[in-house]
Amino acid sequence: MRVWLPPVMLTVLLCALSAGMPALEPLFEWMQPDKQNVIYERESFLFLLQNHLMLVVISALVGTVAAVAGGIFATRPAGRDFLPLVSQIASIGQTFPPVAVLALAVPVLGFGEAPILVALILYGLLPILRNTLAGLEGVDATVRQAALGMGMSPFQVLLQVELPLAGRVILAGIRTSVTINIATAAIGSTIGARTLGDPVIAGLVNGNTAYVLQGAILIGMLALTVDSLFEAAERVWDRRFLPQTAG
Amino acid sequence: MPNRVLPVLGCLALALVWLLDLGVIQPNRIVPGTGHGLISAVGGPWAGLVSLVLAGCVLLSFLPLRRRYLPLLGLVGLSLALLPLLLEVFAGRHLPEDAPYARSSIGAGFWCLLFLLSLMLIEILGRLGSGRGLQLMILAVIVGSWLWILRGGGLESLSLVREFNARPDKFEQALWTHLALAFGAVGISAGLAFLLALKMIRSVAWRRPILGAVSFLQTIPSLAVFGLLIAPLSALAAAFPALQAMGIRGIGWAPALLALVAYSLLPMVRNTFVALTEVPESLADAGRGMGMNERQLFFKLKLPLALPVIVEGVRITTIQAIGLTAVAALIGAGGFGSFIFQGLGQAAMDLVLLGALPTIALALLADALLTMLAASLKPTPATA
Amino acid sequence: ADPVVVSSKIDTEGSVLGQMVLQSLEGAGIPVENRLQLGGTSIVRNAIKAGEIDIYPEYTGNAAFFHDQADRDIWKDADKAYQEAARLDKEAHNIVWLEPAEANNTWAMSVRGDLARENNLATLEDHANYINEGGAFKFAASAEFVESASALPAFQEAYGFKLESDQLLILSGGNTAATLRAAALNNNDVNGAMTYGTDGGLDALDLKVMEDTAGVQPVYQPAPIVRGEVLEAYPQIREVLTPIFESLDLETLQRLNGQVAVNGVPADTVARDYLDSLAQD
Amino acid sequence: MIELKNVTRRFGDAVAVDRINLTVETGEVCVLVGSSGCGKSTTLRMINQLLPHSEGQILVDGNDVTAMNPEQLRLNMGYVIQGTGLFPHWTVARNIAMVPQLLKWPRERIDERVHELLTLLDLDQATHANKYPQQLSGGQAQRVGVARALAANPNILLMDEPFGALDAITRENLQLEMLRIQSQLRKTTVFVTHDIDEALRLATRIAVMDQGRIIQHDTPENILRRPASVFVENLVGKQDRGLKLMSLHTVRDLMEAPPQPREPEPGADGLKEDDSLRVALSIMLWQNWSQVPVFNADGQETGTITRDRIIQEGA
Amino acid sequence: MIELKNVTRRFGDAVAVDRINLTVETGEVCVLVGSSGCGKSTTLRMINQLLPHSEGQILVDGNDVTAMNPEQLRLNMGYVIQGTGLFPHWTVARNIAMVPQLLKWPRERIDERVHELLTLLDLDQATHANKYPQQLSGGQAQRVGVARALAANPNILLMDEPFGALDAITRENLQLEMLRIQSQLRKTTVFVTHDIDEALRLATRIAVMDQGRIIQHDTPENILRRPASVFVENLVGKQDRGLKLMSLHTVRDLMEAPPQPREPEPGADGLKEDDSLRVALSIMLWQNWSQVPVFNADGQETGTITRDRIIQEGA
Ligand SMILES: Nc1ncnc2c1ncn2[C@@H]1O[C@H](COP(=O)(O)OP(=O)(O)OP(=O)(O)O)[C@@H](O)[C@H]1O
Ligand SMILES: Nc1ncnc2c1ncn2[C@@H]1O[C@H](COP(=O)(O)OP(=O)(O)OP(=O)(O)O)[C@@H](O)[C@H]1O
Ligand SMILES: [Mg+2]
Ligand SMILES: [Mg+2]
Repeated sequence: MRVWLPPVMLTVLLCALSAGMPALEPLFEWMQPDKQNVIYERESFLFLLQNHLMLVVISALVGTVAAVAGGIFATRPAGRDFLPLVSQIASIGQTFPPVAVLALAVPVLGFGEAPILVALILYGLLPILRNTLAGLEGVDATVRQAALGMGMSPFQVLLQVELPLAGRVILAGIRTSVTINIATAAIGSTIGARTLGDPVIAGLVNGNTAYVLQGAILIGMLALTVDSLFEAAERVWDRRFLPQTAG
Repeated sequence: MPNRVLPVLGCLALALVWLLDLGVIQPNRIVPGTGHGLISAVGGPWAGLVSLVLAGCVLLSFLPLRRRYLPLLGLVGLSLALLPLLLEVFAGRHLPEDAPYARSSIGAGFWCLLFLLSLMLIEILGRLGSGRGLQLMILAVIVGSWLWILRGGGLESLSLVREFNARPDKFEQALWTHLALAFGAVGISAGLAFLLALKMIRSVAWRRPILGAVSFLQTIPSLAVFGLLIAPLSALAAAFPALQAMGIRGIGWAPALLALVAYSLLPMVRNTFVALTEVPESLADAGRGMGMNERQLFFKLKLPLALPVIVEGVRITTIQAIGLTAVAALIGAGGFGSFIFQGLGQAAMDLVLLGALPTIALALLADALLTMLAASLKPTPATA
Repeated sequence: ADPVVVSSKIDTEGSVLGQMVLQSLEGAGIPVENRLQLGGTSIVRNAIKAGEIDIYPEYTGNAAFFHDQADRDIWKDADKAYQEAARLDKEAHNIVWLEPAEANNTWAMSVRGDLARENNLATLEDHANYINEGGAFKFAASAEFVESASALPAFQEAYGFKLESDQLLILSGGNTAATLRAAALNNNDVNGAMTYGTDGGLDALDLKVMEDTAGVQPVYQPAPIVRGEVLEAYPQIREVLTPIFESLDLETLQRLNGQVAVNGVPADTVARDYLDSLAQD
Repeated sequence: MIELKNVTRRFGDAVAVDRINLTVETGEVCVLVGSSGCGKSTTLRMINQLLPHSEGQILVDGNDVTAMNPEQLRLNMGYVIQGTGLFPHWTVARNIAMVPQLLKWPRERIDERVHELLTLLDLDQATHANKYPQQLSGGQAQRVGVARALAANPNILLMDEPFGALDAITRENLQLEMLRIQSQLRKTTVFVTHDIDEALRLATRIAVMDQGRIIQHDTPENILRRPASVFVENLVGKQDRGLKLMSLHTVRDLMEAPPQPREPEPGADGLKEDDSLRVALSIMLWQNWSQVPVFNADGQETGTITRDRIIQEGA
Repeated sequence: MIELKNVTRRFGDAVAVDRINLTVETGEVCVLVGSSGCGKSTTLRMINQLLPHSEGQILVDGNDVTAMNPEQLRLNMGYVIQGTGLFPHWTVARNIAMVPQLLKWPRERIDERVHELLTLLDLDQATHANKYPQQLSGGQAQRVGVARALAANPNILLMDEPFGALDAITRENLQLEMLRIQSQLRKTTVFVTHDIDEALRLATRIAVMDQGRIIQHDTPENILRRPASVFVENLVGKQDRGLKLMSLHTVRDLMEAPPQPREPEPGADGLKEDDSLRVALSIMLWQNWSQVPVFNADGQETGTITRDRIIQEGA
């Protein structure tokens, strides 16, 4: 499977870098000769990476389930009334800056991992919701009518026709959401979550550029890895469901 | 057909406003305060009025009346406009006279009320099919009324107002810094993106590299970009004192601006490129066939048709830049983000709000204005 | 002549002391430029070395790190520390240390009042025992405190305890107001907080400072430091600031800081009121 | 048999279908024609209850449709939707197999049936079965749509402008195919079109609709000869009626047949029994023939036809 | 006059137009027909140099087009592009005024001209001038496209399937309009279509193309009567040729006229002089008339026509 090659290679690189960062000590010492500590040691990078990733994955999972459920509800006859409002919320909500959302979570939820998780879920839900609506609304009405007309039950239509056809758009929404959340989670270390943002913030506070670099490089790598993963997933999806564009 | 959304929202608001604390009285800035529910906060008559208004909304929207949305608009709009009065009443009733540092702050109940009323307003405006003009007008009325109530001084004790009053000049400075950074970045990247898009249109070979590069930039989280820029920029400033004299160094506005520009490129380039290339070739052919030269074709046909999509790119970029500028405070660039991070550092939540709320307001305003601009630039009226 | 660029660190005390410097110089007819609350220690330090700012309040104990001499015991004696700091900076960067205040704003570890009373905690030794016996403890601190060799690591070494990473709530960039509050509110089960000696919120929030019986901490006396050239250009700076810093003792600083951090009075008001009260005496 | 009794359908205040009565006998092809927006699709969609009707009664084989489980009802009716409505994420074979799969036919039976249908509709199994709808030409997609509707052998077919978007030649081929299939299988069919020639060609009876009502329901010949109103007259094309009538009949109807078919002289020109009278006339005018031999499908001469007879009796 | 001499156009290795020779006389309507992709549009677009030709020579009124400034060349040629190509961000009036504006006509003259064209093409100034293209029906948009091409009074018109996407009725109306305009203005016209009936109706001469070559270039009658190859024969519709030929001539051509027109009896049925023979035959078949009076546009009876004569001599 050639499509999976880049994400696998990036993942290996990312893990190697997180585990082997201390080996690069001479490099950072050369950069930053006046500091005693040039390798961030409060937490292992692997732990930070794992924690960061966990925040993003959990928020993406919960967000996806909630957003897709909400999108499905708003496009069923029973929820139609809510459709304009839901789609308005989805688009207005996205104009809220992520930092502001994070900051607003603190007064309500306090410091640490729990509030950031809630903020990430709520904020990450919006792009998925928006794309779910767009995807489901975008399913050709004649196709839906045809499915009903052939004798499919509404549930079968949803499962076998609408979701597969909207899936590509929903996937793109999840990708956007995860990209935003990786960035937001990094900022989350200012409110007490332990993420790859920690070395960056610590470095900024202490004027230690080496820390900043270590954090920044790993965050960047993580983002690229996850993005390439989605890239591959989208390719596979295309090949599965949209053969004419792939070929 | 009765509307089902408004009753749901109304009932929810009614329940939450009774269940949650409307306001909190704090003895000082950082000690947690005591919360007050609706009745305790504003007293029986006001509590009754609030409940009555909400119940009225529910009832009105339940009725299968034809023209129910206009009165509903009035009711909800007015409630929103006068909402701060509740806080004023609350502060008047509960603020101890002898404690000069005691302050009132906004409780979850009030936020919920504000949020749900706004949702109701959005729903009503949607059902009315109102234009952007009316929406902006209503927004202006509501905000105007809030400012007017704030001016009155009854809300002096509100924690948010206290924080503002402690640093009005800083606030103004943060506003200008924020605007300068965000709009500076948008301006620069707009110019740059236009050139890149033209390059992509001229030469097919450049398309993939340029698009690849700008989407790569967009993928890297902001904090990482800010961090990664510190080292090279410091080195640059150290090597060239002239740059340092201009204020360019590892932290401050220079890396912030650079990162913001890098981030803004993707939406700008993509939209400009797509807009200019999606002008149908048949139209260009028609123009050519009538005797237009390439210059006329670009300025009379392609640009006008592409403009709304380009402005849409500017809108996305602006909103994004406003948000990222807040992050840039971490590397000392200033702006509203500095209040957010100071507030987080000092555990002064209302200072956080003082940074977060204007950032949101700026983003919403930019969104509204640019959406309107894009709509007004639409070369043709919405199909009748 | 060029105005004197007055700066300070970003924290609460920085804002108060900085405002005092600014306002008193202004009152003495010296042209000033306001660059207060520029950033953390490293930022203001680099700025004054680069000549971007001219004067700001610094702590004597920090000189140990500026000159990479943290291992010496000299920093634990107030007078010697001040002399040594002044000498080193004068030689290395032509930066002059003016008269320090009689207050030690050293890093300290505090615990919730109820915890201290229940377990009879008064000193860091008691505290270390409590932790080593497996007592429930979670400590809120800034990244700088956890990171800096002279802070938490020094305490841990001297008193023989170790805080695991899940016993720490690290508020990157947070200052003591945040840690105090976290402990006071028992947020995330936090019951201990990094504090400063001069913190204003200790009383209001019922927190108890654990006494540093082993004298682990260097002395941190705040003093305005100023670039030599600027002091030559405006020699009156020394006369203006000396009486003010001499008048500041621990209680006064705690009170003033408390005004800002706890009561939310703007720092410039606090500084002005204090300067006015000095003038009346 | 499908019966609509006093059926009305409203959208809000607008009446899309207005108290119509329509009976489609078993095995009959009923074609609905009328100007755009007159309620043809609405009528069709009420029969399989994709739209519930507001008033009246709809009976399918004597049973009220509202009393039936809608999925069951629809599984027994083939439905060809306007613009094909194939599922873009399924192959041709899977699209055709859809209803049998819903009915849980065994795997082999489905495969067999798909193969059968592909052959019937002249789509090559090897080349087309695993294609996706976007990879088909318009005419192929239409045929797959028809195949899908036929798959589970429903007794009733509902076809909504099934050949609407096609060019004239493909359209004609599909019409011929449809006539052929109908002559073999005799499904009860309701067929919507806006093309009068198509209606004339395929219908057992035509129902002309206008503004939600049925203006006339009669055989093609009667619709042409005795239009119930000026509207019907204009709809079927007043000026061209003469030639249109001619296309309803074939040469076979007017030729004079000898008792015995005989072998033709080699190389002799002539007409086919199945040619419409219109084609016959055109060719005879062109060649300036006044009388020609007629051949059957096997190439035997089965009679002769004269121009005069066509002109006298054709229309 | 337009002359193409041995003109070839290649796209990469593919030859789209292959050494064609074509002369379009001044005032003549030359219709290009042929199957899709045979090079019709390419030929048209080489004449106004939207595509440069690879070989050969193209002369317009005796001048080689490659020697002319392409903008100047195009300003003197009206061009109706396939699918109208109206500028969506300009009003109807501004679209029509486009070429005059490029030519820097004075304001009033442009306004006057737009008004004139709107009237000519039967578009109401008040209701349509300030609409945007999306607010027009297909037929109206097509007419605006034609108006735009006519605006600066070019001597030459290039029309690429100008009525391509229209329904039969609108199409017929536009064809009639085009014939009317042509009879007044006599532009040298090159017209592309894939509709043979349209070609037969409008052309002075038809050029039949296949695979980049011109197979036959002749009058409609000759194309029908003496097709140069089997391809042409099939293209024009072999079976229906008889009736098609009839539509080339009018009743006027075959009627027997008395020396003097006379007032008809009140309420008498009959045909019009301008009716095509095909329509005449259809009506006579329908009514079973063998002879009818013929009226002119003023309603006077100008002659009679017999069915036999149509049948004998019509095709
Ligand atoms: N879902 C709907 N909501 C409101 N009005 C509708 C709806 N569906 C159809 N109509 C209206 O009902 C009328 C009949 O529509 P219908 O689709 O049956 O027309 P039709 O005869 O099939 O036309 P066409 O030939 O254009 O397909 C039209 O006026 C149409 O606007
Ligand atoms: N820009 C181009 N690049 C490559 N090949 C082209 C190009 N334009 C046209 N062709 C090819 O040239 C041939 C003639 O095209 P042209 O557009 O002239 O056909 P046409 O006769 O107008 O067909 P239609 O009736 O479908 O419009 C076709 O095979 C087409 O694929
Ligand atoms: Mg229809
Ligand atoms: Mg063409």
